[in-house]
Amino acid sequence: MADPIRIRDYSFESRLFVGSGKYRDYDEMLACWDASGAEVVTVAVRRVDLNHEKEERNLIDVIDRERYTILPNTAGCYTVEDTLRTARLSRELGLGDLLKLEVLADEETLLPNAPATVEATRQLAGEGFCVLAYTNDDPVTAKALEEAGAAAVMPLGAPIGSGLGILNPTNIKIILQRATVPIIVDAGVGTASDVALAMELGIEGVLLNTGIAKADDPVRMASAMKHACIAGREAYLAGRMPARLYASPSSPREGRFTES
Amino acid sequence: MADPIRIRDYSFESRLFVGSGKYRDYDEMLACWDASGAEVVTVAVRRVDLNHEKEERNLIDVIDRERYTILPNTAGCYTVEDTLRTARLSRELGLGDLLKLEVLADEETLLPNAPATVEATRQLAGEGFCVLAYTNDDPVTAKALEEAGAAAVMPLGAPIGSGLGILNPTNIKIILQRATVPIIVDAGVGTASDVALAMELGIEGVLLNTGIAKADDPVRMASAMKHACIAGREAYLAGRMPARLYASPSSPREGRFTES
Amino acid sequence: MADPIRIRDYSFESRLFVGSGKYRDYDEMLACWDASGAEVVTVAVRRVDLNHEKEERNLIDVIDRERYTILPNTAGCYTVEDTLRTARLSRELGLGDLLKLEVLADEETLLPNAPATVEATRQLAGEGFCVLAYTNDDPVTAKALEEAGAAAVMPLGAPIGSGLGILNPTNIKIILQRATVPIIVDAGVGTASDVALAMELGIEGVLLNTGIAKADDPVRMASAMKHACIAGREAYLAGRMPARLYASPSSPREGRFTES
Amino acid sequence: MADPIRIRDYSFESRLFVGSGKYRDYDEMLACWDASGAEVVTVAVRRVDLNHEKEERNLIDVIDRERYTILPNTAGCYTVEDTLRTARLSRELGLGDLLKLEVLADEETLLPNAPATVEATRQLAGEGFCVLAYTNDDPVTAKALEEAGAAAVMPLGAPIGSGLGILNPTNIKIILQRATVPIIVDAGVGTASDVALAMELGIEGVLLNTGIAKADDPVRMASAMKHACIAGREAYLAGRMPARLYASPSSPREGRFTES
Amino acid sequence: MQITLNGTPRQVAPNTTLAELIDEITQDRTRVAVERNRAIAPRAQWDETVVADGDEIEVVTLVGGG
Amino acid sequence: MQITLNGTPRQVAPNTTLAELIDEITQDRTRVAVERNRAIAPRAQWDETVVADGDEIEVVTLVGGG
Amino acid sequence: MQITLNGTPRQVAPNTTLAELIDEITQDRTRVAVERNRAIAPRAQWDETVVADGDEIEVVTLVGGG
Amino acid sequence: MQITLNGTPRQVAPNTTLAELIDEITQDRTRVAVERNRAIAPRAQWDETVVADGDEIEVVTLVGGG
Repeated sequence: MADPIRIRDYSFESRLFVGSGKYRDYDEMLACWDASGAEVVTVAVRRVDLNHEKEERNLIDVIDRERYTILPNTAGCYTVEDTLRTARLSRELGLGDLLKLEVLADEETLLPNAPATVEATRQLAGEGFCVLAYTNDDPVTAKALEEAGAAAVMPLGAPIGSGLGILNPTNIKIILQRATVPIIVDAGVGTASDVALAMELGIEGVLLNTGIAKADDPVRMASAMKHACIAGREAYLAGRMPARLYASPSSPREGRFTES
Repeated sequence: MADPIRIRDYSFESRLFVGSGKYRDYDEMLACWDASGAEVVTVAVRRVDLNHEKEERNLIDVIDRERYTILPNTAGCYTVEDTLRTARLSRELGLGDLLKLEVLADEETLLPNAPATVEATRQLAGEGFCVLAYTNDDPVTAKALEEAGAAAVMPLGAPIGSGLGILNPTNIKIILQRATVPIIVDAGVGTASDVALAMELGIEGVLLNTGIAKADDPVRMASAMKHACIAGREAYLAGRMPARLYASPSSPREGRFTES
Repeated sequence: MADPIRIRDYSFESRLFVGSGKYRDYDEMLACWDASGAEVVTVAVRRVDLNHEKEERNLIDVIDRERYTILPNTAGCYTVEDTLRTARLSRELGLGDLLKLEVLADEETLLPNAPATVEATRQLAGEGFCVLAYTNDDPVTAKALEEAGAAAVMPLGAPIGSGLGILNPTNIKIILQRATVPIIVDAGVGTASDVALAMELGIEGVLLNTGIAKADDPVRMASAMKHACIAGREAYLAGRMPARLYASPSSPREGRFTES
Repeated sequence: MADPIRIRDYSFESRLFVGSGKYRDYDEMLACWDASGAEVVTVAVRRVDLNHEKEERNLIDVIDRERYTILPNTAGCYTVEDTLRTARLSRELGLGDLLKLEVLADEETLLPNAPATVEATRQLAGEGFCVLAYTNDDPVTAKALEEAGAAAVMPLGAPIGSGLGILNPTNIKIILQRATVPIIVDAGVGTASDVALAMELGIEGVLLNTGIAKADDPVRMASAMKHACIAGREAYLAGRMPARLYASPSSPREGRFTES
Repeated sequence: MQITLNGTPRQVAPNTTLAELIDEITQDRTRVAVERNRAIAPRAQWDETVVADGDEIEVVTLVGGG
Repeated sequence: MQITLNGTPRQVAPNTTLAELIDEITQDRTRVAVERNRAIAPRAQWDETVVADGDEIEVVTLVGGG
Repeated sequence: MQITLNGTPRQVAPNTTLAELIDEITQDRTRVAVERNRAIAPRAQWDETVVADGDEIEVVTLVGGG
Repeated sequence: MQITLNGTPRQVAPNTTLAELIDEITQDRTRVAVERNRAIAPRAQWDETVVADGDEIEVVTLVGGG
């Protein structure tokens, strides 16, 4: 029952993509990745710290490139130009053509700037990037990103770091009805049932970071997220029973020896 | 990380209990049980069909007793007396002392008759049964069942066969706050996320039948339910991140080389 | 468009019943009653305070009996016997045969004791009371109360004083489908939209106290509740538009002079 | 307790704005307007029908301009240019400077094209229009519209004509926290409780059409909407009681004569 | 002679009627209802009912409630 | 001699034991449990229990249920 | 001479003014607004504006909408 | 000669190459990517690229992010 997620030429067995931020240390991060079953991990691009670089263990050294595909993001970019620069630097780092493109609107909400995201997607897709575009849940924007060349569209479930879950499943459904590229929910997921619910909508995958990293027990939550992702996917594929007001017995009415 | 559910002297690794009703045939049922990871399976007690018994393969012959613990129910009982008779017959069948006790109120809604359930629990607990009492989600009834000697209390998520999920998580929470016996949600679960949500409330297990048997692909849904049960349990144990309106970046603010 | 609620021989234009508890003083209470448009007000029966009675203004003196119909409750009763005694005393006070019957299970949750409520209803209905029975939202209990002689059944929306709204609209719907006496939601209502939602289900009325008395501005909230009750009732009677995923233009497609 | 909604120099007692589309005839429309209490009514601009114009009663003749303020919309526009043309024609019709600006993305979803809406708002605000900008519920777009000169921002509750209510109250809350112009929810409202819920969030008003026009009894629903709008507004101003798991008695614990 | 009035022990003179007892504690008889030894004491019988030693009397009235 | 077996009238020969009756309707005794006149008929007593005229016998087994 | 009026070809006599054209299609000028070649044709200029060959004229009015 | 390195003024000797500059701040060239005056400075050209006065150089690496 192999059921990989495919994005352009990439193919992954696990539909859960996880981040590398907010962990106590690399060991915790690696233990969570292992427990999550993820094959794709997001990273950010930042200035080398001129004061401390030589001492630190670098994230690049920590990641087993045989096991994990790196998905660099453009977190922290608020303009199209900064996003383009960040993307190009990430490619120069030898991380390949995959890109989690995000252009944020402001530091207060960390919500995406949709038109700038469309514009950056158009340019970077043109430069050969495999763009996974983080966006809001507006179906019109999702379609525009697809038309601009996004390899996958990643609407948020809720604001980054909020843990509120999938605030508007209806919008995700509308996006799915019209999509021709994979839809991955990115951001807002707070706990396992959020992942299961999201996957049951029929999306292709879930990307999350804070939900694992800021749980009381991140490793256990990573395992929870892994199972939830599988659960939601399989439930979607299995086709759920119809809901109705009430009621249908699971045990047969025939053969009862009792009177009533 | 062994984390078994314990009910009196019983202990099970899997927190998902599944039924044996509504399947196309025994082969489908067994495949679903296997996929679900369940160790406890519910069965019903009915009159031998005088016309067909000799030909049929009997459910008893089908169940691997080494692998599965049988939990006979009193489905189809609408009075205390019928419930007692059914329970005693199930024990006479050599199925042990475990009992899913249900006293229903009417065939239209299949909702439990709470006071009759309390009375039957009192009597059967007194007769040495290990009573898992199916009931509505009224916290007062749950407490009364516990006081009547129930080994576990099994509030419904929604009416039997409805697939509506957990209609009133608040009541389940109140039940949990006051419970001293395991709380297992029984009935109403329609899809995987329902199981995950239920387990995240902190209940000890989920019992379901229709959600698997009436999915388009029951075996796949059984697997989905298995993963959802693990996911919800682990998320509960892991302790989820706090939710908030917005927003917290997963990537660091420091070290950005971009201007804004 | 007169549309009174009828309970036995009683008939009221307003479907909002309000309480007399938790107000700062009688003046605030009377102002709220006026703003709420209520015609039925609930009161409790308590021991005369031997130390202070002669000084105080008594609630009986405060209520304009021409304007308001008094609905005494049996709040604070935890046994059938205490409930019967309280009911009989309330009748002896000259308050007529109306009774909000409540038998609570415990002081912690203030949830109703359903079987005791049924028993008390049977007895008091037999003594000629017009019993409005406060209960949980279990459809089986609601039916039993009706059969025991209740003139109206009053399921809770949520626990008393919780302000959580209608936790389980599905149960209210099932109750309504089978009811032959008026269904009034009592308890749990926190704000105006809770009342509107409840009334849209098709119930006959709403009884509330804390939602008004503990608002920051009780008089204004009383007015809000009045309008919400009318709104919900009229929306129910009007028959809402069907919901659908999307979308239908309110402006005509024909006659557009623009190009696209 | 006058509490008008103010948009630039306009001020209206009623916070409910209603449409003129989808009615059976003008008489029904006018009866609904009367029942709704609305002071602002939306209209569309369309080509004169060359075949039928002379016979028909024109909408302009039907509207009592003393009573109703006309809010022309740009419904049916899918480009910035068409929107500008429509706006200018509406002003040429002598309808003043008020404008419900909408630039839609496609006929399938009727969802707004957010960047085009911002651009059209900028131009028309510059031409002196008092722009009420219809948009999605993205907080970033709402802020951009405000900065582009919108006099009010009108996020949708759900897609036009869907009747799904307020799909994402969290987004509306974020919009409200940052807004300096009135926020009016436009589109998606299906029944009275939707209006009450929306207003309780703290928005300034609600604009709706289909919810009234396509109810089984539009006039009664118009009345329901009027009351719901008042209810939600007053509940917001009154400040609701805090919600909690359970429970607080409305009747005093003191003075009980009963034993328990 | 001692009775229990509203849960509190109270000394009353012999031959005290319910009516007299009630007048001691409230100025308006219509505001209260009375239970004597867990049975209703009907208003019409207050004048003729003599309180007995050990009686448990409850005198109740209305208060605010929901 | 007539009994009621699983709700249906049935003729049985005099002196028929429960064990004999059960063997008529099932090939594996371990699969069934028996109630005679609303009381459990324990498996160990089937051989010695003679069915009486008018007996109401229920023979039950397991079936699928939830 | 041919123009396009509300998207439909239409023959008009030479020297026809906008005002005359509008009067042909509506009995109340105040009900309509006019666009000529995608620019507003202000009401005050209708009398003096002569329709030219190939003009695209839009005459609009109010209709119900939400 | 002064440049701006990662937003901070820095003195460098004339004729310093990018490769030399990078080696000063990191021990593993493969860990970093470089931008010079807002354009990518390809790794292959570091050895031959001489830093100019006023250059704005960004040297970046990977960090944790979501």
